[in-house]
Amino acid sequence: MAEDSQRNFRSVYYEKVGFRGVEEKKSLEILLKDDPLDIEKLCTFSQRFPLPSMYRGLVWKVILGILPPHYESHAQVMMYRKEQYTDVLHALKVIRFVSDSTPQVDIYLRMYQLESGKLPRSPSFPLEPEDELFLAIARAMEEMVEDNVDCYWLISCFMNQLNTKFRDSLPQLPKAFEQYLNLEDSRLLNHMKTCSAVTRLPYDLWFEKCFAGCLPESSLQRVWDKVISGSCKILVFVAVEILLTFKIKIMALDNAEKITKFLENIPQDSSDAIVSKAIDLWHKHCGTPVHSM
Amino acid sequence: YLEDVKLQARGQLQAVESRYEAQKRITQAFELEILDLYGRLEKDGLLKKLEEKTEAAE
Amino acid sequence: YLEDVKLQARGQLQAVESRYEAQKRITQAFELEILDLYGRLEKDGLLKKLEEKTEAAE
Repeated sequence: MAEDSQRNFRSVYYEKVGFRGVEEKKSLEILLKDDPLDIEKLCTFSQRFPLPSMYRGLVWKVILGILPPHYESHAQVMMYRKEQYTDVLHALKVIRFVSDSTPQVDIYLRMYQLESGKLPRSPSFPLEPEDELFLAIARAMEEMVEDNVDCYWLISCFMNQLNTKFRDSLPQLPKAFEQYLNLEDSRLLNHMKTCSAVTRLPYDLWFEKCFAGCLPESSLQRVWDKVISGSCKILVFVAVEILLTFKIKIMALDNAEKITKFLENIPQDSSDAIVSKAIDLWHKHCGTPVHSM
Repeated sequence: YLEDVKLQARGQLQAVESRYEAQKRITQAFELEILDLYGRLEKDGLLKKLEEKTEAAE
Repeated sequence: YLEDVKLQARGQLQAVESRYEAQKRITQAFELEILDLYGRLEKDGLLKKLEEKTEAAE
């Protein structure tokens, strides 16, 4: 009993001085001791708490199905993944789609195109909008993940998740954005309506690229924790928080073009706070996922 | 426990299948490339013959 | 029964593995073909350039 209150006291203490992460890291470590891993619990954890960066790679790979739940199979499966990567990369070199001087993100794009049967007839053909989307996400992921094989698999599975699981919900997000902004700050929404800016906001950057190229990677990965573990709705609240954060600036802009341009290049220094507030706002409106640990 | 073994097997199988599917895509891409290269070779050959003809005619 | 399931899983895994190996051999054969075709195209291109040069020199 005494030990218990001691523990609780320490938790509160950590929380106050910003060490809440210690407790969270411990509970994630308990989850990671499960063998086979419980993917559902890992998803719930990532919905609720920030992932400690040392475990982020593992958790993402397990949730996205790059690694199976059984630890015993990890080495074997990773070997298959690596072989597949090598096979596809080599093939692209044979047909001269990539060379030693091709930038890494372009290599990832060609690999993804080949694997999905969408490789164009010639590397000189202009890129499609969906390719630009891929490149934005690949560039961001490249900043987060060091190993090329891991990085390719994460990009490719993340893209597949956007194209399948979230295919129907992503187009609904602009409407939800308008709805929540109205709840949080109707004056700001009205100002943007007056400027006819609401339909011209950078929705593709926010909801298709999932803020890749908009937020710095250190903040972005905390948003992607939520997206990867199953919620694309978090994107709406990041967008709302961006507007609330730069409200004064936006209220001073009087036309849609200026507002859009500003939002496409927001200052990076407040992004960590924006993401934290967005996650709180998301929990406030959508509830905290049930913690089934 | 039986379900566990099945689940583990499925995890491995999924990775091997994906590697196989990629290899199939590679074969398809190579096939297209071969057709394309033959096309270019034939065009080159045809052009050469045409040039020879026009030269002879001159 | 458990052994049975394990055996079955191994059998499935091996089946996909061997399909992969077969596909890979096809890919390798195609790769040689592609290298050969590129070689021929480049030789043609080179010959053409050489001819142009000698013509210009004449």
